[in-house]
Amino acid sequence: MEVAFAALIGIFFMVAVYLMLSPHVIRILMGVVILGNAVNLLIFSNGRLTREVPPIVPDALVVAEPTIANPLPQALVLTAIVISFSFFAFLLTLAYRAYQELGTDDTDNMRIAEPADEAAPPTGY
Amino acid sequence: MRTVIFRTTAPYLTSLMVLFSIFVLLRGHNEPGGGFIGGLIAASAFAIYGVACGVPPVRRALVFHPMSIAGTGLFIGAISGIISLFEGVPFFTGLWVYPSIFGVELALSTPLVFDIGVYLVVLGTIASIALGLEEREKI
Amino acid sequence: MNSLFLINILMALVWAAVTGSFSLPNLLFGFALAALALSLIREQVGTVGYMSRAWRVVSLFLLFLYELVLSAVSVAKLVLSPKMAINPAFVAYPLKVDKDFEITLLANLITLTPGTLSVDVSPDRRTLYIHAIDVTDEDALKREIAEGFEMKIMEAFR
Amino acid sequence: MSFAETFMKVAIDISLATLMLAFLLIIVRIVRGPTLPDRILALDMLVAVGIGFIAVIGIKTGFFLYIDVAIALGLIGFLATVAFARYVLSRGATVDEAPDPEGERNIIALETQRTVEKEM
Amino acid sequence: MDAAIDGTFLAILAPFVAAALAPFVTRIAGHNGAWLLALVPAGIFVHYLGFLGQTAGGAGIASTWDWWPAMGWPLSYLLDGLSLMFALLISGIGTFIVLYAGGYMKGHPQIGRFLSFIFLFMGAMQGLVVSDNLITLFIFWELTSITSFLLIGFNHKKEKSRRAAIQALVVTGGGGLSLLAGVVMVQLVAGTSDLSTLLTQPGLLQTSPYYLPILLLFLGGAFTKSAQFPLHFWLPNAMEAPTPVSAYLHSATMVKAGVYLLMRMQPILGDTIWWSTILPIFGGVTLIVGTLLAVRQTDLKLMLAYTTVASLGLLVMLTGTSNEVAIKGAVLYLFAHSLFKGALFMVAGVIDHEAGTRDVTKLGGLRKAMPITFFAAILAALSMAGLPPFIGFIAKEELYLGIWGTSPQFLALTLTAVVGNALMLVIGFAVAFKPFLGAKTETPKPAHEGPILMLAGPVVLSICGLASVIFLSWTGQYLIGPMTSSVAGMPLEANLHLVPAAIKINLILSIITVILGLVLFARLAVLRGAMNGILNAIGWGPDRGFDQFMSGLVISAHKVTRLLQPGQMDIYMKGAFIVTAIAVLVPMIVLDELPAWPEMPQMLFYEWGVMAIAVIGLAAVLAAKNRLTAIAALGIQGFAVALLFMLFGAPDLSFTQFMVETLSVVILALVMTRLSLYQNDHRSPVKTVIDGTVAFAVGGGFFLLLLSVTQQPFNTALSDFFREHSVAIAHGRNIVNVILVDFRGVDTLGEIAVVAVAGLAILALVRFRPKKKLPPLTEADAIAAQKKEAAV
Amino acid sequence: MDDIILIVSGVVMLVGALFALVAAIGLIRLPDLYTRTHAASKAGTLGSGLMLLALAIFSQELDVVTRAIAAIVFFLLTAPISSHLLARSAYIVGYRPEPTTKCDDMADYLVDESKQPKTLD
Amino acid sequence: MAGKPTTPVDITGAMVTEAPALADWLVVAPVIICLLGGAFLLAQRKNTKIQGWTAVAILALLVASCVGLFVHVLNNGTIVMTMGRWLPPFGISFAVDVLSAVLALIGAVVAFFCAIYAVTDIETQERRYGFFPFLVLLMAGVSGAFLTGDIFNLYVWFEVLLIASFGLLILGNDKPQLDGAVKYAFLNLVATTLFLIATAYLYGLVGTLNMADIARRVAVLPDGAPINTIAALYLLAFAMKAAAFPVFFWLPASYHTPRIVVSAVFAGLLTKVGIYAFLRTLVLLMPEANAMLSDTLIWVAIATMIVGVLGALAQNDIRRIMGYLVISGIGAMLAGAALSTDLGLMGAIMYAVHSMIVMTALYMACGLMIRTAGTHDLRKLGAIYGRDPFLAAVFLILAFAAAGLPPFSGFWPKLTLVQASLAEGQGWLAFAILISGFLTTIAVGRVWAMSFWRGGPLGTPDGETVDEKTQPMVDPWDRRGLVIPLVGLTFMVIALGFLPQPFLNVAAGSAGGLLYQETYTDAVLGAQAAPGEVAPESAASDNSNTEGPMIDGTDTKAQPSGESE
Ligand code: NA
Ligand code: NA
Repeated sequence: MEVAFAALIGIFFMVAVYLMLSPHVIRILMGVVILGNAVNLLIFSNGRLTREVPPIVPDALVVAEPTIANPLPQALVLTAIVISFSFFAFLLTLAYRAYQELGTDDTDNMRIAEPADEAAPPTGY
Repeated sequence: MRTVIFRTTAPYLTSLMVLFSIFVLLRGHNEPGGGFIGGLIAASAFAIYGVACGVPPVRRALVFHPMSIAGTGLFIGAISGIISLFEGVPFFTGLWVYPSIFGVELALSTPLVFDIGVYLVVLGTIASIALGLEEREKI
Repeated sequence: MNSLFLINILMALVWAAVTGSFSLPNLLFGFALAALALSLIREQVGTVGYMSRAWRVVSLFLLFLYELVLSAVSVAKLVLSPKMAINPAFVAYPLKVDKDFEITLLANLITLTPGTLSVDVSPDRRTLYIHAIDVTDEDALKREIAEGFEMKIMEAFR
Repeated sequence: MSFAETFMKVAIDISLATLMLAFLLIIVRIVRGPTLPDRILALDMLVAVGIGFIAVIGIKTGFFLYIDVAIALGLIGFLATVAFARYVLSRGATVDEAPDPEGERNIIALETQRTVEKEM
Repeated sequence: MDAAIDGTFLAILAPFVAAALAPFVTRIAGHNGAWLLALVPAGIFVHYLGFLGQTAGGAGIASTWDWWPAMGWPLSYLLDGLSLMFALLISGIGTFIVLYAGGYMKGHPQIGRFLSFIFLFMGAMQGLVVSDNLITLFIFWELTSITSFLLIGFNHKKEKSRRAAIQALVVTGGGGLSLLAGVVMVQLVAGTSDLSTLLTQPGLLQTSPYYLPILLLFLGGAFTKSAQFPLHFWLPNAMEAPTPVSAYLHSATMVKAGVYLLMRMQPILGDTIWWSTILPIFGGVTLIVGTLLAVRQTDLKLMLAYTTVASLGLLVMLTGTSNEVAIKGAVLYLFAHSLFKGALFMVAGVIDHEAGTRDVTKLGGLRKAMPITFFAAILAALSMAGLPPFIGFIAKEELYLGIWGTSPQFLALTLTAVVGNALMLVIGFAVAFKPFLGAKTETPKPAHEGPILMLAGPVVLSICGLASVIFLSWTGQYLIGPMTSSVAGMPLEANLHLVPAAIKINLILSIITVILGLVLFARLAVLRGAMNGILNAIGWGPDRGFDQFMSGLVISAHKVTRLLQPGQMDIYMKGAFIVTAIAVLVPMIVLDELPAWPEMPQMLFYEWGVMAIAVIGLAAVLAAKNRLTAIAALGIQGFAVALLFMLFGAPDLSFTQFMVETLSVVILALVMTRLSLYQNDHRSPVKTVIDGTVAFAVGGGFFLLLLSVTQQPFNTALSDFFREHSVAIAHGRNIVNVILVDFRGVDTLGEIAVVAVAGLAILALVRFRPKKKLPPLTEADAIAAQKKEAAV
Repeated sequence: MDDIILIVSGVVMLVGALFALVAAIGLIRLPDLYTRTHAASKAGTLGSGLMLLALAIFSQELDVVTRAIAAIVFFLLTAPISSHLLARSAYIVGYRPEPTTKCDDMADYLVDESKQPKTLD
Repeated sequence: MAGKPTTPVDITGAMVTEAPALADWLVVAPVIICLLGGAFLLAQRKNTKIQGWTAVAILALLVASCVGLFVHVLNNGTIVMTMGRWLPPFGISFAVDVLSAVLALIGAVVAFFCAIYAVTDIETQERRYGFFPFLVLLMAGVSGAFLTGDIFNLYVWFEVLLIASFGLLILGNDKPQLDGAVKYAFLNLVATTLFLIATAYLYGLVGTLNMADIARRVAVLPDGAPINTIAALYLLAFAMKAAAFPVFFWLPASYHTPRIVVSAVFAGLLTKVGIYAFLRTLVLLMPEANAMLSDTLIWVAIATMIVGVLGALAQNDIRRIMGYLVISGIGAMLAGAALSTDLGLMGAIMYAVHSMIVMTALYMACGLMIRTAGTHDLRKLGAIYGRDPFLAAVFLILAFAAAGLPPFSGFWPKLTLVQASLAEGQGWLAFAILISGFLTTIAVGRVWAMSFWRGGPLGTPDGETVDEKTQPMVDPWDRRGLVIPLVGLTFMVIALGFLPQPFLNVAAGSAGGLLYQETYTDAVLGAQAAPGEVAPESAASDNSNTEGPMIDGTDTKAQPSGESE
């Protein structure tokens, strides 16, 4: 199963990176979302995969069967999901505000902080 | 979006969702759920309320500014970890008490308090974002 | 206030159902939570006085379900028929009911009944705009609604 | 294995296959559009079928806790559709969809947008 | 070595204390505060005088003061003939410089700051010469560069001053770094950086395989500081500084730090083929170039400055011979030079101060107006010219003796020395006689004698040049002899005689020098014209090269920076991901960490189906013709991921993923309401291929790495622990939630902090109103506003 | 008894899945947004509702049943609202139905809309 | 909800049974103080009047707790507290050695002075939209990152400080800010995501997240386990966080855009956390992989130093000059880290401490310069020497310190790094360190000469100064509020220059802590072997590693986790 997941994750990363290489902020943001999913799947797979059995201890037991899915990566992914969601929300708002203020969503045209025609500093003393 | 149909239904949907969110929060320790998902559901509830009835009713419903709710949640979350200081155990040690109310034993614990903090943070933050974006639009 | 209390109790029951425990403490807790949840939306529910006849809601709901099944089956027939001959139309239905709640209910019922879909209510609340998927006689449709759901709603809530 | 159990197993597999097919068709609609509301409708459908899928998996595995996921999905799906509808309203039918030849015929004058803006 | 504080440490600290006090003293006492402040260097001078007896035998006194045990860097000093001579020069000349500065800067609003800098320098220079530890020496070395920077740029509103200051800082600072590397290498090779220890191990460094780099690094420091050709140019430019600075730093003391360093290292680095080749060549060339360039000048200070360059060249040349007699000559010359050059600079300053110009062509006949100055000038010039009975003469005698016949190239060295000294005579006479003799010329200011503060220095120093000859045996025994011993690294005596016992080659060379000098002096105008012609023909010099270096540095830095930081984010992203691909693929391939060929996965049909949905979603995102399609497609892949989580036993994840993914898509769409965007992701075919390749490499790398990792055995200790204790101790059946709120609750605590902060940041983004940019409020605005108010 | 439960829930599940498929087919085959909405809101809702019901029956656990019912109720409440909101928005901003649709009654819908005073809150 | 347990449970196999000493709470105190304080400020967001001084008070408390922690660590060696009482490696351990303690302390001090500066510099609207909560929560992230002993928890703290930095960066919503923020945010997101990816793989390989446990398990990995690849990923992630060549883009793109005090905070803290994480992860946890990568890293360090300072020479905006100087300094730290010898690590750590202080102070000084001259453009600056000689002196000290000139704080790390590189025969590295110092001298000397000495904007005739009346007024009270923190930091710069011995000793202790892995692992996990693995060779020789470059009192005792004195 890990192989299939690895391939799927590879595709996720590929698409994410390709989108993030776009100069358009909205595409980059989509890349960020996919990147987040890729990473979540990556963490999940690194804890090794188990089919179907959730890491919840049944009422009858005190110690869960060893067949349960590995709970730790799930907790890590949960944390990561929440964090990446917060970041996504921020980035999206940032892109929106940048678009409003700078009049573009094309990062190639965002040249206020680093102007394209910046002169060399004075060479005198 | 404030059609008669939606406006009439939305408050009930909202309160049902808030109820469900608290349910998800409280039993997260034993079944899927917890503070984060609960908070998200609650925030979604208020988002629906806001879309249907406008922002001001949501603000009035929440009483406090959503970011203050989030701040309080964070405060509660951190406090739940420090309680263990007074028990002489390390930070964030889960402490449980079982008070009996009306003859029924309740399990109260610092993890639960912490999860409530998580709930409030998520609720406050998402609500703040949604309301902020919503209000911005009108300006 | 009366109706709110009822709703509150209803919601406490829902809570008990959802949590799967009808013990007294859980009911009380559910009641408290429902009160809290209701207090959040106090502005909107303050004016609603129709929920006092809660049981009618349940009976209407059953009707609702029944119509839904019929409706789904008719959609299925339509979609699976090879030719799929349809005559869609927008219909402006003049409303007799004028209370928000009644309008809402009617609109939702219409959506879930065969072939019709509520699109909007005019801002003066006198017209319900309906999309019908296969209509040959608009007046017949209007009559059907007027004598069917609308009548039943008026019976139930007046 | 009793007949009922065998029946259940087969029913589950058929259901899953049916749902997969449904997913596929819905995705086709999402991708093809042609209009934004069509896509939104299809996403709404995707959620609905997803709820069914979760229920079937719940039956297959015997883990009924998945029903909570289904409920949450229902809630959030509703929110999504509401939000998208709102988006459609505030955004209007823009040239965004022009590249889809099929969509063009559905796009009429943009004057209506003014109406929309007033309503917002 | 003892560890207690003694008087020398107080002497080292004293100038720094004086630096702190100087502004207060001058605020109270004005320029006459210099009298009080001069007591500090005078006291230091007296303190060092007391050591003369102890070092006379060639002995060195070393001491360490751990002034704040376990906190401060311990101070240690080494007093021997060499350091003592320098310490005496620094404090002695320093005394008169302080007085002189008091007169020179009279009425200047920043006289206190000026004196403060002078004292800072004095402290640094003194510390440099008495330091026993090479690192301490280096610290003081750099401190002299810094104070020199401040002093040269003292007239900071002039661009020339600023340029000269930066130039000095760049050249000497750069040399300092070379020295630092040298010091560290010595430390590594010898295991110590204490001179007192190093000096007991002669031969250790010379035989080390690292000798040549060490030597070159030390020379880098010494040659820049002591202005050896072709790095000499900063020194004449430093004449932009007020004259007390020129007299003190740039003739008598700081520029000799390089010579000091060479002399100090002579026993441990000297007497090798490299040493005695490089030093004489650089020194000799510097001597000739310096004097020739001096001839060209008409500015008194510049003339002196170039001869200083020349003299430093001479000293380096002599030190490079590693020959005791030549070293003795060098020591004598160093001593003499400090006296006469200090005096002459001060004379030049007095003339400038009182007559308003330093241009030698505009000066003449001042002897009546400034008799005392004239007297001091003559004494100093005669010493400089190497005429008896001045110390300059003695020095010249010794150095000719030292050069002649002591090395294979002695003829070249001798010729160099003779020509150089002759030209030095020319300049000395030009400075000392031209302004005073002849007809009185009109000067910008009506010239009169300078104040006593300014005259004390030149008079005393020039008289010293004579007195040291009068007490020649004392001079030899207590000053020259010990210092020569230190430099040569062996006990030597200096028997000096004014009247040579026999007519030797050196006397003949001296006579030739004087005659040649006098001839050239008579032809000075011609000589000057010729030099001007030659230099104009060359057109380029290291000084202009410095400007080219600086502007070239800035311009090329600008170009490099523009190349590496082009301002476009897609390039930054591409860079980041290319490096990512390299970071994953290269080690995996090079270090053989690739996975084994995997087995075919065993998956159920609907699992494949859900994966296929994910892939279709991704493909749809990429293929989307417009962004709305892309966003909808984004929903598909998120949905599929949530289903995958569900299928593989992660209901909580599935739960959260559904909610978060839906919310993401919703917010994305909502925010897009406000953006009317272009639709297509246009990339040129080339860019598509490049981006695609990068994306493929990154994705492929992560795929391979995941395979490789999952093919390794897995440690389940943590998961087993959670499984076992979740219910029993943590009272929770949902192990994931127990991990989140208990086992790893701190993660979640941080996570909610992230959520809350993100919320606030978004609020700030949405709500914060950018200020209208107002021009800053100025005093003029305020006055205007006040007037307005008054009018109302 | 268990067998009956199994068969009943299996059948309900199958029917639900088929309704979901029908809805999806409708989504593909029907000509415009408004007609597709019919398919989604009716067959789709019923389909997922039935599958949840199947789960409820299959589980035989009270809390699962009550939750399943709660979920079904919620879907039934929300499905008409979402289709109403979507269809309304689409119509208002100008997504027109397929050409054969009769729109006579809608002639003054939008005009009315703009003339009406706001009736919000 | 699970009911009350009916039978008592034996917790000895799962939990620490001894109570932690009260002093051990200092390990988490910095994080708790910042989180509680940040939460309070967040809840009181609109009460803008109290925000400033409350934040100062919170950060003063933070400084106090960090001082306490530092002293505690110096006296008692590595201090460990595992959260939730769980036995390490199962809970999240905070493990504080000298390195962590000293960086946390300096970070706290820097933030404290920045808060004082901000009280004057930050206006009401910025306060309302969360400057002080951002700052305090940033410190929660920074402190957490320095103190935690768990790799995933480190990631979480990284994110905390990153999101807080986003908040600080955009506060103001000016055009350049938003432009800079877009680049900063996306590129930093990539960096932290790489960190998370590397951590995911590492977890997949060793199955644990506790750093000490990781160290033990990495040491016994079978051949073919892709640890070097993972190390390379970590290297890249931290190089990006630290703004090393060739992935420093985000820093020059953004550091000049926010409020100056924000730049000051960033310059002091952000990149250094990257360096710290690099040291902690690569040097301590995977020394062998680090050795494999060291040749690459040396060239990265050289390029970073040189490119950084060239960038500084190429700018007109003094804030951007400072940004590039930060990068150049990162190169120096990487140089030490690449060598990974006693001396090299000492140099890197000292440089980090020095750079935290001096770069923050330089940005503060730039803020004052901008207020005084009304511009940040090198072509328009001038004549500040006459108007504010004190500022001139302070700036010069800081500038020379940044260039590594004695007798200021920058000299000792530079000396140590030169010693370290020459001792390893890395002549080119030493050369690059010295050249970058040389070029830095030129860069800062030019800035000083032009902004302070020159009589006015470029082209002002010799001897003239601009009319002071046309220059902006700096309110004397404002100036006081801004100068006090600046002086505080400058005093530290001078003190570290003159009193290097403790500086050297602490750096030696920190370096020793990184080089002697067992000291750390034993302190966290106790001296027993990693579960299921062979016993580490040094299990018996807990106290034997004092021959390292450690100062008195820092040789750590093998300390079973959570055990009190
Ligand atoms: Na993520
Ligand atoms: Na969480």
